[in-house]
Order: sequence, then structure tokens, then C-alpha cells
Amino acid sequence: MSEIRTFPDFLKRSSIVLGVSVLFIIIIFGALIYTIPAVSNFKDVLLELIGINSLFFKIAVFPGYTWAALIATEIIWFERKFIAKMQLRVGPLYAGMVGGILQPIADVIKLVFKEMISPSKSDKLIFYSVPLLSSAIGASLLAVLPVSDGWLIMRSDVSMLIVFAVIGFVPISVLLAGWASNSKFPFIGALRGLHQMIAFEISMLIAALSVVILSGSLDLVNIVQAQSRIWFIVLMPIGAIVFFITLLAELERIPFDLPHAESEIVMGHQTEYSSMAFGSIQLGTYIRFYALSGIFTTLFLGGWYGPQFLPAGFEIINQIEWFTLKTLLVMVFIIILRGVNPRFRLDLLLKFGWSRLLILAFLNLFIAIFILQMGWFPFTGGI
Amino acid sequence: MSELTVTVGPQHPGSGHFALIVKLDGDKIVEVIPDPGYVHRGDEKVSENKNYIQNIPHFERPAILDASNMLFPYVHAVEDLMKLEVPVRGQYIRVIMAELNRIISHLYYFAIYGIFVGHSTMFMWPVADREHFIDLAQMISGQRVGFAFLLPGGVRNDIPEAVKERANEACNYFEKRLIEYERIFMNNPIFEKRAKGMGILSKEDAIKLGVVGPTLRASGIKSDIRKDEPYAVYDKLDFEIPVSKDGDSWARAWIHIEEMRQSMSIIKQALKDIPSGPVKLNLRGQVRPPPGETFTRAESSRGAVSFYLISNGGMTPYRLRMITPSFRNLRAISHITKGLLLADLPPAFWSLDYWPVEADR
Amino acid sequence: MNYVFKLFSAIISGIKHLFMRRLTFRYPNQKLKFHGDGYQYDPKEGVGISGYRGRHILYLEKCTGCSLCFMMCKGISQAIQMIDLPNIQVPVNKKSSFPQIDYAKCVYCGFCVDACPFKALFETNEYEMVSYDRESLLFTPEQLAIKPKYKGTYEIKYGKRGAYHG
Amino acid sequence: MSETPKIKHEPPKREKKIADNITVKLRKDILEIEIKPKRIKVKVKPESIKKAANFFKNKLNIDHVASVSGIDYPNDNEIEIVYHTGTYKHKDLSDLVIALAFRISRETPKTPSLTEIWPSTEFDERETYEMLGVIFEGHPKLEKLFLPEDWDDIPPLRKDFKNPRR
Repeated sequence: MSEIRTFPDFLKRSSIVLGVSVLFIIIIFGALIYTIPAVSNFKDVLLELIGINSLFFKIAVFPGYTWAALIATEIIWFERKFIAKMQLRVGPLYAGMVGGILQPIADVIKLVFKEMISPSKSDKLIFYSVPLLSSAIGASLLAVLPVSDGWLIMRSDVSMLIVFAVIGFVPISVLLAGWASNSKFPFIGALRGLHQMIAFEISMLIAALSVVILSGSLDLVNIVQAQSRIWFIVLMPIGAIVFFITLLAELERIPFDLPHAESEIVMGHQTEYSSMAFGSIQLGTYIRFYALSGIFTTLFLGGWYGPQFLPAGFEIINQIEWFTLKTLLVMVFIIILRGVNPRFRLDLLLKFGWSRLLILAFLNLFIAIFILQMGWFPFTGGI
Repeated sequence: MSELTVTVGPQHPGSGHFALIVKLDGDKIVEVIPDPGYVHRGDEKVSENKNYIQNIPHFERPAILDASNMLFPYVHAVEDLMKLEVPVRGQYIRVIMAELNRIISHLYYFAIYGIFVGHSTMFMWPVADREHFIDLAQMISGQRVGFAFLLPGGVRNDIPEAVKERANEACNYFEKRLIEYERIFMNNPIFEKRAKGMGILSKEDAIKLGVVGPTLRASGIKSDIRKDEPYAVYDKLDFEIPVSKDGDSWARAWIHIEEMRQSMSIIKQALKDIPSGPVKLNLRGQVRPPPGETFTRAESSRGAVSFYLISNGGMTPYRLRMITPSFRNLRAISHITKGLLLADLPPAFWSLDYWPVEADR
Repeated sequence: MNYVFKLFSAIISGIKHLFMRRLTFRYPNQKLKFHGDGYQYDPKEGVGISGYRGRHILYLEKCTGCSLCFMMCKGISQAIQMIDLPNIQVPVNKKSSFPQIDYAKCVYCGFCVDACPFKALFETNEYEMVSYDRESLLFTPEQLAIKPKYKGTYEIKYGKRGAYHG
Repeated sequence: MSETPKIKHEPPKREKKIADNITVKLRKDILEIEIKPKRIKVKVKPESIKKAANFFKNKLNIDHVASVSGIDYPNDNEIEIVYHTGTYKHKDLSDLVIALAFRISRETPKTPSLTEIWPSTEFDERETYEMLGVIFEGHPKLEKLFLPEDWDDIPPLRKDFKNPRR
């Protein structure tokens, strides 16, 4: 009898490796923070670098990458659990105490320890740069996401333009993935993705443009402030619907998941990716999912505004809470749509995108201009 | 423009155990040539080496989801040659098993349909709801999939008493579920867009190609062996045959939904009307028909399945021809997919409920 | 507008299922309840007694070694082999020939039970016979003679919030 | 059918009428005609098969073929081909299956293809071709359907084909 290498054994070994490395990092950081205070000057520098008010903290922890990655991984768990409930099954169950809540982390561990395979004739440089690009696109959207009044990574006069500039990179990353894989299914998937995103991006821009017209600013913070009395979804429901549908297409979610339709083209542009390369593409997709839901909240659902239920002095936390809650609700709704809908077909989708959504988007633009010209919306340019 | 040839299957997520050689003009299908035979096991030849009882588990295998319906014409053929009169209770139990099988098979159809159009919920629900009927079939026959339940002269065993109540409960529950199926899948606008007007098989073509079952009825021909040539006790039961005039993929799926409703009604009636008495003739020893030949038919969940049995009085059949519905519906695949887009190929050919193992035999 | 209404009703249907009970059967923790002690056959009447068709049970003291089950299985799955076990002395079985069943081949059709005229071979409720190699699936007559202890208590129940295993 | 074969002693009237109709029109070509409830088997001369098929299609409203079966009779040195036909258009005859049978020589099994008359015979004739080696002249695509492309043994459904594994 040969030795059978069972899975738990393998898992044990890999978790030991991971645990040791995490412990190592903690020790080093702890040492940095607590053993050097003798040099008081250095401590101040360090606090400025990793303190709660520093830019580094904002970018790296909250509301930046760590927070988004946490939400992304847990939304994967939530999606699986939620869809499972809708489909009368249990979903992840055994990892973690409550309903398999640690399943995404187990998945990440599994992906990290898998072999990275690339097709023999692929363009290695591009092939491996796509996962990075995918994560980077998601992460850079977070930079301008206004989670609250006084707590955001950066404020820019043209933050809306930044958002769309970054989203414009998504089709490129998809095409690069398909091209570099040098394989049939990824390439077809990439072309499909390209078609779809270009068809929907214009409608998306025009729907967002009407928001800009009403609020009179390209600054996302100003846009939110313009909604302090009334949300834009009430004023422009058509625009909100158009933006939401284009959002789905941009995120490649059902019913617009053509770029990686399993029964047709296996996994689309992600077919040839394995291990953490696949993992980081997925992570990037889910961070983008969070970020774009956040953009939808910002543009149409009044961003951080909501009734104050925490005592005075905690306004920022209250705002963050409302923003997160609204964003999560948008995400849940997108997940519900995944549960109840089949997939579109490419020609139907293009027809829908170019002939219906574009018209609706323009209609919405006219409505916005009309509202503005009649003087019914007094909050233009923020408060 | 040059033609592109793509082979879909047998290792493609959107095909079964068979290949489709697709000739494409851009994204448009010019011609589809089905290439079956990957799961051919020579059932007709193999059956000549087995006696009439040993053939029973073997003849279920081509359509294991539809086991009882596949055996129906076979046991009829043997009984016809041996001139046997099957007890009425046995006939009722046969009908119950056949209708349970029809529901199980139709639910599987919806599960795969859901996968092919990317509807994950429509994959999970039918698989979950099949459990009720598989459980009932297991209570009756003692097996969950390959029942081997019908025998020449009756059925293997009597049904336990508990089945009656459970079956009624399951049918009542599932009738409510079917409404949800219609809401989430059949009437979903995206599915309607993808299925309505797709893969049309006109009435004339359906007759010309000699297709059977739901495919035929979706094209507007009211033909069902259960009504045309009532076997077992189908003439004593009250049920309808759903017919649609559209002949498209959606109509074929709709026929499946309605047939499940009718099957449940049949099960309920049969359990109510079932008389007491023996379930099987005691044949005492080997089943051995006298020389002769017979051609018997039954309506399986995919259509008419026929057996042409020629006996020379020996222990084994002299020649046994098995005509399965999928083999007859195979003729329609190249017909309905002409002019569609490649993305529509898997949902379009699956709407025929094509089952490669059954077609290859 | 009709489309919107239909889409909306689909979404409502999906949300409704969030409040229904899950049907999933958690197998290793829960086990299905079968009625009866497995499939049996009454050779006098020629009719079976309904029950689950799982692993066989062989009553060594009744088996005559007639090999009818072997003859039947030869044309179905060739799972049964007759083997001689001289250490088991049964008065009706002079040659000490007993069936041995290979569960890697068995299709659980139960025709061997129908073929046995002495009520020596029945089927039981046990179905858990997983192993790493094929040799462990080869059940010798002594192994077949052991009465399995299968205990399952779960079955499908129909409640207000849908069906569940309870 | 199996239900009540004992009661019906004489051939049923409707089938008798159809059979008489066939006999009158195809008197010269028919060798034998068998009548059973809901089943008629017409045996014709091999050279007049096309004529009979045309008559079936045009006069009897037979619109499809359920199956094409080939039966090998090595003792008579003949192969029998049976076309089981039926009708969908004619509601009264929907339970009737009319079999059109003829025998051809085993050494040179050649017969005209009926795909022009009934397009539904295409795959069945291909199957009969590969399984029994019957050549259907005029068939649009007489190639292997189920068997492997490199099959070089005799057609498997012939009686003298022996399974090499047994």
C-alpha cells in the first residue's frame, strides 16, 4: 500500500506555514511599535505613518484596501450562503463556527498553495500582469469613494471623471487576459466582454452625466451633499435604472455574465488562470463590485445621508454606517438578481444596450435638464 | 465569407455524450451534423445473450432516469407473446411507477435547461424537488434510480401502505412549487427572449421527421401513446394531453411543465382507485415466450419507446429491436438549429430532451 | 411593462424562498429512514416483499449451494461467484459452496433474491460500503452472513414553510 | 397488445378492411399479410418495395417510419428488413402500426433507400447499414453512425458475429 496523501494533512501543513508567517509579521510590527518608543521622535514619525488619521492608514486599512478586501471576501461568503438559501440548500457549512463563515479564507488559502500554471505559448508578462491590473482597478476606485463627510482618502474636483477613467481600464484588462492566454475560450470571452462593456459604458456615462448636471459638480462629495434633502433616485428613476443595469453589465454579473458563461465558453477570459492569479482576478472583481455599488449609492441613493441614531460626536461613524448599509443593500439586490435570472445572449444584449438603454439614458438627461431649467432643484452646487 | 467548423462536444460543458459538428457563418449556424455513438453499447446484440429476466436491468440502462417507462413496452412484448393477463393491481402499480418516473425525468430536464441558459436556481430547485419523487419510488421499489421493478407478469412487490399519504403530500406540495417554476423560469422575460421563437419545428416537419413525445406535441400534433393506444390502465384514468401550436423551445418546456401536472393527477387517481388483489402472476420458473413476433409501444417521458421482439422459443430473444424516443428526435436536431446563433445551440437542442445514452443504446 | 411585471414577480418568487426551509439532507449526520428490513422474496407466492435493496444478507444455514443466484447474476452484472468454504459445515450444503458478492460490480437489481428458492439470500437496508480498494468490496459468505446495523431516522416532512428532512 | 388477446378470435374489422385494401391494390407484390389487433404486417417482394411504400404514403396516409429493423436469418441465407410505419395525420389510425417487410439475399444485401419517400428513415437506414451490412441504394449519406470509424469486423448484428471478448 502506498501512502495516501489526504487532504486534511495537506491543509494542516499549509495552515502551519501561514500561521507562522502571520505570527512573524505581527512580532516584527509589534517590535517596531513598542520597543522603539525610547526614540520619541521616531514614534511620532511612525504614528504619522501608520496612525489612524494618516493617509497610509486610510489607503491601506479603512476605507481603503483592507476594508474593501474584507467586504469582498465576506460578500463572496454571503453570496454563496444567500443564493444557497434561495435555492433551498445550505451552502458553505463546515469552515468556521457560524455557517461556514471562514470559507472564503479557506478558499484563499487553498488558492495560495496551488500551482500557478500558464499556457505554454502565452505572453507571460501580460498574462501575469492582468491579475495585478484587475486588483489595481478595483483598489483605485476606492480612492475617491466618499464613505463620509470627513473621512475619505482623497477629495478631488473631478473625482467622477477619475471613476470613469478607471472603469475604462476594465475592458482593457479583460482583453489583455484573453489575448495573453493564447487560447480559444479566453479570447472569445474577452471579445464578448469588450463588446458588452463598450455597449454599456456610454449609457452609463450619460446616466451619470445627468447627475452631474443636477448637482452642478464633478466632485462626488458635492454630489452627495446635493442629495441632502432628496435622493436623485426619486428625481430620476429612469437614470437610476439605466445606471444600475449598466453596472450589472460592467461587473459581468448575471444576467450579463456572458464574458464568462460557463455552459458556453467555460470561464471566459479567466479560463487559463489558476492559483492566486485567478484568486486576485476574482478579488479584484469583487472589490470592483463593492466599489461600483458604492458609486451607485453615491450617485443615486444619497451617499452617507440617513437618520442620525448615534449620539452627537459620532457623526462620521453614523455616516459610514449609512453608506455601508446602502452599499450592501445594493449588493444584495444584485445578488438576488443573480438568483432569479438566466443569461442574456450577446446580440440581444447589444441590441438592448444600444437601442434601449441609450435612448433611456438620453431621456433621463433631458429630464435632468428640464428639472434644472424649471428651477425645481435648489441644491445645485452643494449646500 | 468562409465557413468555420466547430465541434461541440463530447467534452464541452454544453453538450452531452455526443458531438455536434457545427458549420458556422460568423456566429450564425449554417448546418449542424449530430455525431452520436460515443456511448453506444450494442444493447440489441447484448440482449441476444441474456434471458428475458436478465434483460430487465439491462434495458433500463439507456435511460436510467426513465427506467420504468423504458421497461413498459418490453414487459408488454413478453406478455403479448406469452399471452399473459396481468393482475389489475399490478397494472395500477406499473402506472404509478411510470408516472413517478416521468416526473423525475422531466425535473432533470429542467435542471439541465437551467444550466444551459445560465440559471443556477433552476438547476437547484428541480434537483431538490426530484428528491420527493425519488423517495416515493424508493419506498415502492426499494431503489432510488435503477428500479428494475416491472416484470413480465406484474411488478416485483406490492406497495407499502405509507406510500399513499406521502404521495398525496408530495403531489400537493409540488403543485405549488410548479407555480414558482413558472414565475422564476418560464415567465422570466429573459428566458422568454431566449426561448420564444427559437428552434422552431413546424407541424409539417415534425410529421415528416417522425419525431415523438413532447417535441411532437409542442408542434401541434395531439399524439400520445397513452391515449392513442391505451396500455395498462391508462384508459381508466382521466388525464389530458397538453398541446402547443408554437413548436419553439419555450413551447417544449411548457409541455414538460403541464405533463408533470397531469402525471401528478394520474398518480393521485391511481392511488385512489387501486383495487386490492395480487400484483404479479406466479410464473414459476423461467420466462420463455413461444415463437412469434410482436411490436409494442409505450409513452416514455421523452416520447414513444417501442420494442420489436422476435422469439424463436429459446431462452433468449432471437432479435430485439429497441426504438428509443431520443433516437427518433435526433433527426430534429439539425432541423431546429439551422439559422440560430452558436450561443443558442445548447438550449435549443436540449429543449428536445435529447438523451445521448438512450439514442445510442 | 409586461416584462417589468414578470421580472418583478420572478424576484418576489426568489425572495419568498429566503423564508422557506432548506431541503438539503446532511448525509453523514442524518440518515434516511427506510421502511422494512430490506427487500425479501417469497418463493411460494412468487412476489417480493417491499424494502430497500441494499447490501445482501446470506443465511448460511439455509443456503444449499445450488448456484441459482450465480446463474442469474451471470447475465446481469457477474457480481456473484460461488466459492467453496470447507470450514463452514451446513447439513443442506454438502459441497459447502456459497455465493461471494463483488459490490464493485453489483447493480442491486435484486434478481438473485428472486432466484433463491430457499429464502437464503435477502437484501438489507445497509448501503455504506466505501473503501479505498476493490478487494474490500469483495464480500465473502461470512461477511454477508453478518446482520447489518443500520439506523436511520430522517425522512422528508412537509410543513408550513416547505419540505425538509426531519 | 397484452390486455385482451384471448377474447378477439377473428381478426378485427378495421384492420381486416385496411388489409383487404392493401391486398387488392398490391396483389402482385404481396407475399403474405398478417393481421393482429392494431398491427398489420405486409410482406412484399423485395423488388416492389418502392411501389408498396409509395402506395402506403399516398393512399393510406402513412407519414412517418418509426423504425427500420433488420433481422438476420442465416439458415435461410436471408436478411429481413422491416419498416414499422405509422401516421400522425390520420387520427383514427393513430394506434395502428403497419409493418412493411421484405427479405433480401444475405450475400448481396442491396435494396433501394426509402429516404425520398419517408425522410424519417435516414438514421434508421444508416444504423441498419452498419449493423447488418445492408446497402441502401440512393441514401444521401450511408456512413457509420454508432460504430467506431475503424470497425473492420463483420457487421455486429449478423448472427455469425461473435463477441471477441467472450
